[in-house]
Amino acid sequence: MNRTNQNESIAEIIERKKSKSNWLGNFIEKAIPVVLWLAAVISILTTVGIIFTLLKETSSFFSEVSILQFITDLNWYPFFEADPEFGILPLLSGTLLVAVIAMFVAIPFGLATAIYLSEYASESVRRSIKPILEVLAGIPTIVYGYFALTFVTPLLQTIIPDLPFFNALSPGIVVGIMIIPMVASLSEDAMSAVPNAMREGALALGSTRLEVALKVVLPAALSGVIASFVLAISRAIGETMIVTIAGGSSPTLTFDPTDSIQTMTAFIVQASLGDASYGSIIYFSIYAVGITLFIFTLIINMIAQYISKRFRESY
Amino acid sequence: MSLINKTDVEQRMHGRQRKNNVSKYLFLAATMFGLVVLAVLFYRVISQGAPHISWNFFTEFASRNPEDAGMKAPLYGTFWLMLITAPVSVILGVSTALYLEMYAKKNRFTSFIQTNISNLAGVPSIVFGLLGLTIFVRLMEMNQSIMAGGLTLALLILPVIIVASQESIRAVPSDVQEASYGLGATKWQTIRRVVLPAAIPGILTGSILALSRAIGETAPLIMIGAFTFIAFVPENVWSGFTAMPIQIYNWTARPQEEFQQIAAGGIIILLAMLLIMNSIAVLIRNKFSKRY
Amino acid sequence: NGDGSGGTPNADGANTEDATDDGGSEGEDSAAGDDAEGTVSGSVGIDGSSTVFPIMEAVSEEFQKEFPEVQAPIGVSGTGGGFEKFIAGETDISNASRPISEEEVAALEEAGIEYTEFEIAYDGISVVVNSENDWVDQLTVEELQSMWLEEGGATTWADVREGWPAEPIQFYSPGTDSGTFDYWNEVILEEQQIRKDVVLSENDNTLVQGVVGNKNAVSYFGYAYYLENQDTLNIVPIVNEAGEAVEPNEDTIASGDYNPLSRPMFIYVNNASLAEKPQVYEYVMFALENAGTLSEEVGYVGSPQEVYDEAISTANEIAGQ
Amino acid sequence: MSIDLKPKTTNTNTNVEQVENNQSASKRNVYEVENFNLWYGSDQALKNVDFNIVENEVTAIIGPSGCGKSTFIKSLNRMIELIPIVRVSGSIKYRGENTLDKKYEVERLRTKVGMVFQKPNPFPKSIYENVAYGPRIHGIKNKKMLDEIVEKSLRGAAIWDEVKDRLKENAFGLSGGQQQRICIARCLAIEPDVILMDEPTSALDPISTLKVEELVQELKKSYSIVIVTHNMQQAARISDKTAFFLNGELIELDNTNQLFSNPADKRTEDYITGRFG
Amino acid sequence: MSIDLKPKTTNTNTNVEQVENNQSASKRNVYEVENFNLWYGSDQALKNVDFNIVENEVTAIIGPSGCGKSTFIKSLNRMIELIPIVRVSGSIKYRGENTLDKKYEVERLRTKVGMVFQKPNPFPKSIYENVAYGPRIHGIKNKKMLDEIVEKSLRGAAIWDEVKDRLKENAFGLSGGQQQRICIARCLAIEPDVILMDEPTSALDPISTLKVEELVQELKKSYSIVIVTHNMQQAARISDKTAFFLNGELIELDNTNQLFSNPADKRTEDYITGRFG
Ligand SMILES: Nc1ncnc2c1ncn2[C@@H]1O[C@H](COP(=O)(O)OP(=O)(O)OP(=O)(O)O)[C@@H](O)[C@H]1O
Ligand SMILES: Nc1ncnc2c1ncn2[C@@H]1O[C@H](COP(=O)(O)OP(=O)(O)OP(=O)(O)O)[C@@H](O)[C@H]1O
Ligand SMILES: [Mg+2]
Ligand SMILES: [Mg+2]
Ligand SMILES: O=P([O-])([O-])[O-]
Repeated sequence: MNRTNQNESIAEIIERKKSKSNWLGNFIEKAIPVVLWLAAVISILTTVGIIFTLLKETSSFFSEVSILQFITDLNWYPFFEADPEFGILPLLSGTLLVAVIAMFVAIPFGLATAIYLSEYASESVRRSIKPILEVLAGIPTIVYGYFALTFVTPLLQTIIPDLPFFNALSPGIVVGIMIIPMVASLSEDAMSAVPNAMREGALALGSTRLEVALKVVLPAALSGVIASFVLAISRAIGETMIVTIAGGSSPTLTFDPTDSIQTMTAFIVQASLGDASYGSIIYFSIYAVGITLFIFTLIINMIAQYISKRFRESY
Repeated sequence: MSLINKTDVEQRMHGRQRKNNVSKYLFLAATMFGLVVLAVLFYRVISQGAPHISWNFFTEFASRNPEDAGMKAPLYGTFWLMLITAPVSVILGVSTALYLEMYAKKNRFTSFIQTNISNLAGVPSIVFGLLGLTIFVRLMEMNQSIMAGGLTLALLILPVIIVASQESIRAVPSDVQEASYGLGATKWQTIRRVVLPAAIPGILTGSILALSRAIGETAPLIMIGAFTFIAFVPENVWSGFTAMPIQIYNWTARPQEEFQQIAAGGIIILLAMLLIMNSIAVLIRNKFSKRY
Repeated sequence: NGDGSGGTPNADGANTEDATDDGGSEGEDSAAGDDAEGTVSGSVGIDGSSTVFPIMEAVSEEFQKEFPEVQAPIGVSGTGGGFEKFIAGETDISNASRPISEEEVAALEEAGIEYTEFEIAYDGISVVVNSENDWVDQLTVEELQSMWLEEGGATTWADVREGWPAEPIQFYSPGTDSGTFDYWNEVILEEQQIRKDVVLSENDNTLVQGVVGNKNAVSYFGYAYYLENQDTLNIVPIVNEAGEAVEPNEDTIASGDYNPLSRPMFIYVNNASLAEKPQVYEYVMFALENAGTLSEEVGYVGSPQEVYDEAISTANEIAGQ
Repeated sequence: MSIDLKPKTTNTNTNVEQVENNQSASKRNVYEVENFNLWYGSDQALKNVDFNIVENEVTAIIGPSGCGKSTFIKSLNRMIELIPIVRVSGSIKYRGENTLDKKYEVERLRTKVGMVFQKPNPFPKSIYENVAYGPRIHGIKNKKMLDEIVEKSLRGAAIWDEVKDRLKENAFGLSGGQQQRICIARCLAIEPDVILMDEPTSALDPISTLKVEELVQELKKSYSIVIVTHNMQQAARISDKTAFFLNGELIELDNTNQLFSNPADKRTEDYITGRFG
Repeated sequence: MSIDLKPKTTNTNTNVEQVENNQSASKRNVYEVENFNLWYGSDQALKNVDFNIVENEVTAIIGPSGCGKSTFIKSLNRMIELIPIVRVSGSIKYRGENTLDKKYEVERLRTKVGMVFQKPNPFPKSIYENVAYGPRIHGIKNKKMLDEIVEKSLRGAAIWDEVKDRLKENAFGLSGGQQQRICIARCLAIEPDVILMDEPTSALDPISTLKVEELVQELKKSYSIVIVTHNMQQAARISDKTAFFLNGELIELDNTNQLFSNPADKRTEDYITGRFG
């Protein structure tokens, strides 16, 4: 049976087609990487845009408030026209307080979940639990905000009767719950990346599963696990709506979890929804706080990357 | 001479096994904690909001009368936002991932881009809100349009999509790529016909999860000043908009108790959309996970 | 245009249902009048105060029933944020829960934007305590100052007035940048430092819950929030300039008897828009005609009818009608 | 269709020179490798390799793990370029042209020189699409022609009968041995001149191995074949020539019988008698 | 410390029965496998295996890829349980007790029966911690005793001299052959009775292979050893008994010399003469 009318071999057809369509093919081969490169550059432009945005208005802020006051003043009272005070420390302490409380929830529960999923659970259990936990991470934060305010706070008040209605504890716990999946799934990834050969080596020496998990797998995955903690902290610091809704808005320099606090993010929302007139110092302070938040999370992300880079080289 | 006392070892065996069993249940309990919270949260929202969900709730605009208030404008708004956010973020994200995984040489510039992307992934969403406000709303004079909101959200989830796409591109075994090169395929042919088809389930899963996050984002939209009351549906991408989280946030601040319940109704719809998107992602993942 | 259809002054408007009915009929009236002028289309840019928002939402909702071709979305950027956009020329109408500030006036001048201020309603800032609190019968401005100021000295009820229990007071206040706080800051605190142990919240509902949950709590917020929660809160009469203890209600707020805590709310309208854009003109007219009833529907108090009448003629003047 | 394997394969290569060669007694070289060196970064993996590959023969490459077998065979179709740190010197001439030349288009080379890998690596597509892949990327769109090519290639790879009823199924559902033959079919579909095979049977069970070995014997009628193997018996069974590599050097290249029965080099002897490796 | 290898190893097992056995001419069985069957899901991987393993001997297991060697050796310490779909029947008696019994504690079994894997799998810890791991989990905390155990085990694995100056370094920094001996030392540290080795040299270079082979010869004085290997020469060189598996069946188990020189079964002969595999 004849292939085509011409008595041409496939190799010849290919040869013919190649020489014909070459210039277009060559052009595509050359153009594609350039186009893709441009897309990659967008991500850099985004960062440039953020820095530009923040710096532009922040400079106006610091022309009126000294940097020294900004970082040393113990009070944050931007709204008192008579005598405003712009000390970032209370907002920082509020932010850190929430983040620390969140980590006290997220680390134990997240890590235990990771260990359970990677070392004990069967494949099918793991496959069904992970997506459910993902839902937990994907719930809009505004929903969590009201959950904190209308469920967790009253619940806490039955345990701690003196607990004020607005406090750092409740949003801290809820932020913690929100980032459990992040800790769990990143730690689980790091632990699953530990080669099975190591588990087998330990089991063959008569170890129990617990010993394998705690003495072999966890140490081997440690940097990945720690990186997940650090990333989770960064997420907790940047969380906005939960603390805006349930944290109160009193910027106080405190480390008492039952105090009402204000975080950097909550201030930004408050001030931008509020009364500040354009060009006023409060308006500029939004950006000063924004850049502080940005630098803060940037440093933390860098730390996380440094840790997980070291981790990648270890096997 | 034996250095190990065998009877000691035997005796300890039981203690070790017991510890193992107890811990197993502790770990399980910790895992269940997250699920229980999820259940409580759903129960509360549903019991409060379900009675308010009716057909009108989807077809009416917001109103000062709780009985008449509906989600039409925010539903349309969210839909239109995704119309911008999804293609922009996915196209940019996949392109960037392809560049980094398939073309970029291992040099300073590449690792700079990579570091930059990881950092962007950690930037708080509210800072993206400030970016959107300054660049899109003001500088580019897009006002509070769907375009401005959609682009802001697109940049917000871009790093997540890039990372997810990179991972699934990396997961395409290099031996099938080699097979393609071995047949004389060019790089782009290999990418288009072998790498992308194999990576698409992973890319889709990551993108859907990222988009479901974008749907629930409140802070950046508050920052760019999305409308709170709107009684028309958008005509094009330059129209003003409101979105579901904004509407919910607004309702909860009302003095009337009924609005709190309507807000819960809105939350149910938001959660339902989220669950649907997550299930689609899971389905895709499960369907394609056994490929290699 | 439309003058005659203005509702009667709501001196007897304690019943909100009546007000709703009035609003409805008014809407129909004005619709008839407008149809004569032909259809209006386009959009009206409105942004600003969250306090004023509910009134304007109601206005827009009703307005769009009459003018389906006009789009009148409302943004909530806060009074200051709203002015920012107003100054940039992005909006036609700016909602404000306080009078415009000097800086904002200067900026508008610089931008060459002429504007007009219209008062559209009143709010009575209500001071409330827990329903189990049976000792507070009334408070004077001085007593409020002693309670709320950092320098005021009172931390227990006994410090405020002898004979009251020596229990520490729990303070809840709207966020420091809300219009409500701003007003409180002006008339009670007189711009001095508020107590540092107050709990602040952006969301007035959460303040309500705070007071409901604490026997020694005190707070203040918009009248609407009190109205919605009358059953669970005790209102505190405030001694006014004339020396009488007055409770906030529609009458006392509108008549000005409830002072100094009743405050006006405004819309600022771009004159050029008013003159050149028919949809803005119609909107403003509609707002001024209906603000009285609609604001009461959403829990505020309408201004006296003379104020609206005067505003309408001012607007007509600017629009050249 | 009723084409059987034999008449086809003899017709496969219509290149005039090949047909000539098939008939002529003294065969031509397809590859001439001269003084070829290759470095991974600073580690030299191939040293001064001189290697001729003769048309329509099976050339086996043996040697202990890490001696450079894979490196060498991948140099022949420049797949080695995919590793960025690789540097080369010397020349590898294919049909007289130096493939290491900058101007030599690598896609052209690889269209002529097919490759089969150690682990079967079908694309995650249907069997049909796997085989049609090569013709498609080279611009053949005609459905009927593709059908024909697919059938012919699958027959050529001795797997047509096993898969003809399920061409639309995913190739991943096949056994390892079948997958490997699909990979061979995929390679035949663009009618290459040379086929390179890097341990094509090492991941296969004995029966599949046998099938692939038989196939190689069949294919050599129409193609020149280079095959890397760990298994000396296999080399002895199927090849015409055998090359022995050690530490990146080509120690010996000779007729297979000669090399196994009477190795010229002591190290070759040590290796084939199992003294190391 | 100045303990040298010889006097140590002879003393290692103080179990009375073992000492007896070392002296007695007829050695005892450590393992008695009877009628053992194993399925992966519905695929039977081992069929009716009867297999005795004798004390202080090296038993080699050979057979083509996929014949069930790894499956069998992993059944001996129940590592096979880690694969959830596995089902078994029959009995595997270790020192007289049926290890397949529900009540038999798997940790106890594995403490007695050490295992060395195909790919060296040290923990990502220091050399010292690798070896001390086993004693530690079994409750030995005394630093001095641990030091002693580590030294003794490293000496036992013939790697003490190479690593004694860098015990604190990460075991990943060692070469493959050294890593494998670290894994053997790790296994010796809990003083097992039997050592199972699954192709312990297949990932190693020839010189490391030689070292490990020598070590096996040395170890058999104190331990019973079962070793899976692909390499028939290796089986011939180091084992006392050899077993040949094919398709999940134990075809032949005999003295190594006997099996290689005069196999009882035709299939064994075919395999060892390289006719397949
Ligand atoms: N990508 C690489 N980067 C650096 N060195 C490499 C790389 N690939 C191979 N090598 C080194 O080059 C040498 C030759 O490797 P090659 O893979 O060619 O050996 P081989 O003979 O194919 O071995 P095997 O039989 O195990 O496949 C080895 O020493 C190896 O370590
Ligand atoms: N986890 C598993 N699930 C299903 N089947 C398996 C699994 N592991 C092995 N098998 C099957 O069991 C049979 C025996 O495998 P095993 O690994 O024991 O062979 P082997 O003799 O060790 O081979 P090799 O020499 O390649 O290591 C094979 O057919 C294999 O496909
Ligand atoms: Mg190789
Ligand atoms: Mg095996
Ligand atoms: O939104 P405000 O009324 O508080 O400015």
